[in-house]
Amino acid sequence: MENQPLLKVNQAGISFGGLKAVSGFDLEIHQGELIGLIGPNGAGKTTSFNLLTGVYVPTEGDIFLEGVRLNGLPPYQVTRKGISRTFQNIRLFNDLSVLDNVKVANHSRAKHSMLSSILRLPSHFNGEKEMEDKSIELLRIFQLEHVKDELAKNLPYGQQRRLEIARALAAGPKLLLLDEPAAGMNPQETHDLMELIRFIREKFDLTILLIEHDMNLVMGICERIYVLDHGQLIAEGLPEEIRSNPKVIEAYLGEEVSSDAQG
Amino acid sequence: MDWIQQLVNGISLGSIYALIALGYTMVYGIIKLINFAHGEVFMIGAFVGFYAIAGWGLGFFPALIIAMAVCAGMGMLIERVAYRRLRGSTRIAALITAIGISLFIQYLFIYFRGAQPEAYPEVISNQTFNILGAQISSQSLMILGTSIVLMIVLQFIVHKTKIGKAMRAVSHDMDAARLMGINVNTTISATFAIGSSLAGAAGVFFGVYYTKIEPLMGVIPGLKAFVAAVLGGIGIIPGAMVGGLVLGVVETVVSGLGYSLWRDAAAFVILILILLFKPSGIFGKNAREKV
Amino acid sequence: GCGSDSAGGGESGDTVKIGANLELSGAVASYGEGIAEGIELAVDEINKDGGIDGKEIEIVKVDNKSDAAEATNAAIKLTENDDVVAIIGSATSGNTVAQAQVANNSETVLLSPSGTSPNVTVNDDGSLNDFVFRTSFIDPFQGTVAANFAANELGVKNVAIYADNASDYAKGLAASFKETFEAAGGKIVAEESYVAKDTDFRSTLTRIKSANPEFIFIPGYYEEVGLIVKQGREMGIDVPLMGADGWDSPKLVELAGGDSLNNTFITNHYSSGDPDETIQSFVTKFGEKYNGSSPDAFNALGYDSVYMLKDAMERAESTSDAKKIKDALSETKDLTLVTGIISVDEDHNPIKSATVLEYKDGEQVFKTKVNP
Amino acid sequence: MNTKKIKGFWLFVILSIIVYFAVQMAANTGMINNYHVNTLVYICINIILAVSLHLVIGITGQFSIGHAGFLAVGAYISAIVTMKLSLPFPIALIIGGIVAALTGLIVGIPSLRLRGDYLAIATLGFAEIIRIIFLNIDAVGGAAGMQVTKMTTWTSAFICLFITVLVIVNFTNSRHGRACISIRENEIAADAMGINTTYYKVAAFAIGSFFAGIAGGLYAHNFYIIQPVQFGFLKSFDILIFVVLGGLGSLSGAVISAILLTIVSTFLQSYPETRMIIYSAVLILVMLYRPQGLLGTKEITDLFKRKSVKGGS
Amino acid sequence: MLKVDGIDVYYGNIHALKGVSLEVLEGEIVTLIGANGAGKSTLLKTLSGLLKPKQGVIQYENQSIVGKQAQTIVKAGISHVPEGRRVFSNMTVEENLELGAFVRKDKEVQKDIQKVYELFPRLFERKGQLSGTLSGGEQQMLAMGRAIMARPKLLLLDEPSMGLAPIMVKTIFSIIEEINETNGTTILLVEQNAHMALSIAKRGYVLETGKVVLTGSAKDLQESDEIRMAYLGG
Ligand SMILES: Nc1ncnc2c1ncn2[C@@H]1O[C@H](COP(=O)(O)OP(=O)(O)OP(=O)(O)O)[C@@H](O)[C@H]1O
Ligand SMILES: Nc1ncnc2c1ncn2[C@@H]1O[C@H](COP(=O)(O)OP(=O)(O)OP(=O)(O)O)[C@@H](O)[C@H]1O
Ligand SMILES: [Mg+2]
Ligand SMILES: [Mg+2]
Repeated sequence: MENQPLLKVNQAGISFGGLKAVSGFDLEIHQGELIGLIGPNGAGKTTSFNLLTGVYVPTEGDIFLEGVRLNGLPPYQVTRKGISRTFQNIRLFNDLSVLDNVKVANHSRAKHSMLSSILRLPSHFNGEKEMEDKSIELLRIFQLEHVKDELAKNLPYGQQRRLEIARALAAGPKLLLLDEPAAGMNPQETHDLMELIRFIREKFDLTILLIEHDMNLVMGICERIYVLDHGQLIAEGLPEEIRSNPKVIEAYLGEEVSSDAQG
Repeated sequence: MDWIQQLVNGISLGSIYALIALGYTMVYGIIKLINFAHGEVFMIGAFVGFYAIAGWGLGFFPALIIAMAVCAGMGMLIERVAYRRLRGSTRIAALITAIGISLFIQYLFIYFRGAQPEAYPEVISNQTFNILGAQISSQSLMILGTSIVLMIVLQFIVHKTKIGKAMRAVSHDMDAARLMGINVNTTISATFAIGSSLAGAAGVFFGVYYTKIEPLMGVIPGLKAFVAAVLGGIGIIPGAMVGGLVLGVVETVVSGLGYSLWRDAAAFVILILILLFKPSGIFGKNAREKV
Repeated sequence: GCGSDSAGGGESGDTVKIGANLELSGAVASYGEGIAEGIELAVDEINKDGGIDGKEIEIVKVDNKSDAAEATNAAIKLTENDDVVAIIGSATSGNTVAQAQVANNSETVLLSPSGTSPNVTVNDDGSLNDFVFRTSFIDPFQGTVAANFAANELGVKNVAIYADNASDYAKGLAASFKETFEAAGGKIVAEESYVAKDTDFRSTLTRIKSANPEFIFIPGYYEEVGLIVKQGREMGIDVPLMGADGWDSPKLVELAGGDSLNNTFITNHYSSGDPDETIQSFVTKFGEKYNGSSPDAFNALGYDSVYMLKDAMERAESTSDAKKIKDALSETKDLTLVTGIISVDEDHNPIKSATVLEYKDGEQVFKTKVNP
Repeated sequence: MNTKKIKGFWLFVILSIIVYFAVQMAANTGMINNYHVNTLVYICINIILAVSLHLVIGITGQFSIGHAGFLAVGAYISAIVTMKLSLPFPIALIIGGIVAALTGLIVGIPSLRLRGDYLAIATLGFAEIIRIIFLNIDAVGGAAGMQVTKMTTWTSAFICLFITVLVIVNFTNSRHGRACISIRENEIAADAMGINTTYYKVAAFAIGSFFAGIAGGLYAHNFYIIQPVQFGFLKSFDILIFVVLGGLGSLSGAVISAILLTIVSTFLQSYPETRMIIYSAVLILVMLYRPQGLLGTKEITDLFKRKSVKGGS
Repeated sequence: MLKVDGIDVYYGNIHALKGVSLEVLEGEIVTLIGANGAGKSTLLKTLSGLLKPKQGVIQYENQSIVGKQAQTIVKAGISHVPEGRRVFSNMTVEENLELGAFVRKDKEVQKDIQKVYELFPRLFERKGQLSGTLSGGEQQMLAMGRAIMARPKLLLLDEPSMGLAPIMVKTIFSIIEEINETNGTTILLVEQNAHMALSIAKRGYVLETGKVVLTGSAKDLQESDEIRMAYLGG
């Protein structure tokens, strides 16, 4: 049992109209790993996240989480099974407070019923209190407690990105998917983000799969890297292997990048 | 039941819906506003045509041109006064304003001339042909012909001319359109002018074909035209045409089968069924939000 | 706890306050407006002549948006806030029914100019609404007259009925027509409906045509009937058509066209071509006040409602005691109005004779008179 | 945090009791007449309608413009229960509400898959279908309508209003309400956070329909007659206007605008010629100069909060 | 060529630019760097007329362009490639390029389209494709090509490398240099990727919370310790 991968993707694919956005996608992630997914623009990275989270139903292949087949489950059930994500273009609940954003993600772990809330039974108060405590604790970890009553849309960009990760964690995932978490951040901010990702992995005993174009980040923290191009895997391996893989250099990195990234 | 006759009836009715829906869908396509006042512009067109014919003794075509011109002006005025300020606001705010404008025009009109109906004079003689046992009136042929021609013209304007390209650019992204040097206000005004002049034309045709016009005449056809536009895929010009015809034929067939009281219900049932199976209308692309 | 004090209402200074609860906006605004025009003409005349008992009439006009809830509200406002002694309204039976209980409870006279449904004055449970009256026929009467005319005068056997289903008036007429006509041995070969505000009737007409009726009864209002007649004739339906007072409007002729209207008949309260003095002076005065237009049935009924109240007040010798006025109203006898010589029966309905008219090249021509 | 909310709750209860008795006293002593009481009842009905639609549009973000359909169901069903089955009025109200909620489910389950304008037109269509069904049932009078005895009183209207507001406020301020709001804010993200969006959309729709049905029962038993024409799309627009004018997402906004507009509309009855012109002009001007609605997304209590903070410091 | 003096820009109550001044000379590449929310995009939007400054002067070729409509500014020769590309997604690549030349009345539009295709051969391959279906890098090329179609004298580029694959970033930057060299187009470049930006620019400005905090030649900035720490990742 120990050897069963947390996530196993078997020849998954999807087409839009005639376009095969992803095909023959294989992926195996074990408990506790931190994996990178890279590839040129339009390679199908975000689409593969959408497959994993039930936003799109794969037209071929299978997806298993801890041996349970996920194909065809709607996103909210996939989340309850243990995969949660952030979005390439931030999707916060803009007009909700920071705290409520996190509470929403706590939703499916709370038990109190609609009736108990409408009648304001004790179970409602207990349930809400518990949600609130848990959420505040998360915000504290992400250094967002001081802005908990702000509306999400009023946060600066960097805090919005962090809030999105906090929110995803509140859903209690085993596997966390991050789609370009460092997009639009400068090197310093990116550096802080790397620390944060490492930290939450330890703290929450998480498995993480992330998409990123910033090679400093990817090469810096990922243990293994998958490379997609035109919807297909072209390489898989350790950061050093990927960095020197000619196919990857041709399709994605460009010739001199190895020297640049060190700079 | 006389199938051919009913089909003819349905297409005549449907082409009126189509004519109104064309303008509707055009405006919607560009600024995504359900312009409830469209029905009232249609009403104004009918009355302007009426006054031109009955009051000033003009012929059909001059009356049609005047009505279209006045309605174009009305459309631009409505946009300028009521919608432009709301461009940055929620769409629902614009929708409520549109409902407000629609009521305002109706009752301003009633205030000045009363609610009683008016009868259109017969300006073009109406002949009836007998084809395959069905009676076809020359007027309904004319209306169908006009809608088809206008549809083609509109399609041409939107897809082939410079102003059409500007319209499409504005509809996708107003700020980016500005950066191309497109004058967004002018473009939207032009859209309203074209859409409203179509409504005006529809008003005159309606008056000639159905004779009766009254200040609240825009309400139901306005709603039906909206339904037709949604049915065809909102914002899509040929969709409005087809949606209008489908609606007309469905209504006629249901009445023809003796369920005239269920006619509107049937139209809505068809609409809902189409939306459920093809949520963006007959011609709409099922564009899912890209995640 | 109402009624006790409002019986003395209506007398503020030396005017007679009468409410008008009408459809001035919404779907049937044109009916309400027609009644209002008639009322205003009558009030002008009466006030110029020195009013009732020396008191001027003051009309408090309220709009009920063609909506029953608003009509109730408006009636409560008229009785409670404006203290009117009587209300004229509304154009449709439903909106009148909506105020009937308010009138009873607050002891205010309610006179409906054109609410023709029997349940305006007599409730569904058979009880009489003490304070509620009307100026118009009730539906069954006109339907009966039309059926007898078709069966006896025109001698037709197979007929179709094409009724406005959104109007209780038209439905009432259709029902009584059917009953009487079938009792007389006739056959209804097609029964179809339309809904007010429709403009395209061709599909149903096609259906009626294929049933081959010898005569079509079309109860409804002129706005739609005009189009039905026009479209029917265009489709080659040339059998006689018949309707009722709802057809009576000069607009009908404009909408349908004089030609199409040939070989059509209506039952009506009166004929505007009738040389009768009351009628002619009404038509003239109406034209003078409303720049040349000629009155329709709503105008005439609104006008008559005011005179019916005036007559009752004079006989009751009170312009303020609603109880006395309603007693006087229920004793109305042989009162000459534009829409006929009326007496009120025990169900508070006016008994008046109906006239059958035929359209000839756009003119109404007197055909027969039928007494109830 | 929680104690504050509890305080607010008791404040609401006490305030309601005061309002209720104040009106009751005024009516008993003749300070206000029947007309005023009737207007207040009408206001209660309109607030219930506004608040119930607020749950669907303002909270859950589902653009439904066919609310009059559920009003009609509640009105007719409750009228049948009292007039034909001779059951007591409170039972009629509840049955009316339940049938309206079931109708809400039937309408909501298929149509809530649609978005934006397509949802709007579908709900409008359903409402018209409901209306046409009543128009064609002769047992309820068809077009002529159905006579209904007046049973709605200030007390019954106020109790219904109180319960409606309480339930909707309690629902909104719970994890369930937050789930609905998250759907309004970003449906895709809500889904990704484990919210069963279909369930909550339909639930909000059904609850909204339930209270619209209750309002329908009060409505039917207040105006002596119900007719299908009363429940056309213009009625739906009236309710929609309450919600948008008050500020989408603001319950107190919906309440305030329902009160204001009912008063404005009633007041304008006496100016029949210009009534609708003024009404529509008010509507246009408010939207042009306050497109976010009277209160925006704020609640009236937020305004007090800010003031008291300022005053306190 | 462009001279900005003490402009203040607000979004409602938010004071986004506080007395910003800067200068761009003819033929230069000038870069503007700064953290998220510093106001870089706001500045570009103000220059191209999408936003109106509350105060301050903007001189373009010795004429004030404050308060001018965006379309007038485009005609005067300033093209803006907005953040996030903003291509007209339901229109084809070629239609997008044609729109870029919207303000032009001359007959050489077709010729210029060919020139853009030479610059971006990838766009030529996809000229009939709806631009919404292009990949991010392709869309960025399209956005730049579209801006060039207006024959601008001054090109404003807002984070052209955002979200692009490393190989695309390189391509885009070399194209920027090419545009500058072959057409002589002056370029004001906003970038997060300070390293790359400074490597092609002549001069740079650093913006922080709505204020210019540092300015100098690209070389100086690259060597400044503060910059290295904050924007070049040590
Ligand atoms: N809903 C959709 N409909 C049609 N095509 C789609 C859809 N979603 C994605 N695609 C297409 O699938 C391909 C892969 O897109 P995807 O967003 O997964 O790329 P990506 O690898 O995430 O790129 P980037 O790094 O630019 O984000 C693209 O060509 C895209 O246009
Ligand atoms: N439409 C808007 N409404 C309100 N505030 C805005 C708006 N756009 C930007 N802002 C605010 O103005 C400030 C400057 O934003 P701007 O987009 O110019 O930053 P930037 O430097 O371009 O950042 P980035 O690197 O994220 O693109 C930020 O605080 C931002 O929150
Ligand atoms: Mg992506
Ligand atoms: Mg920016």
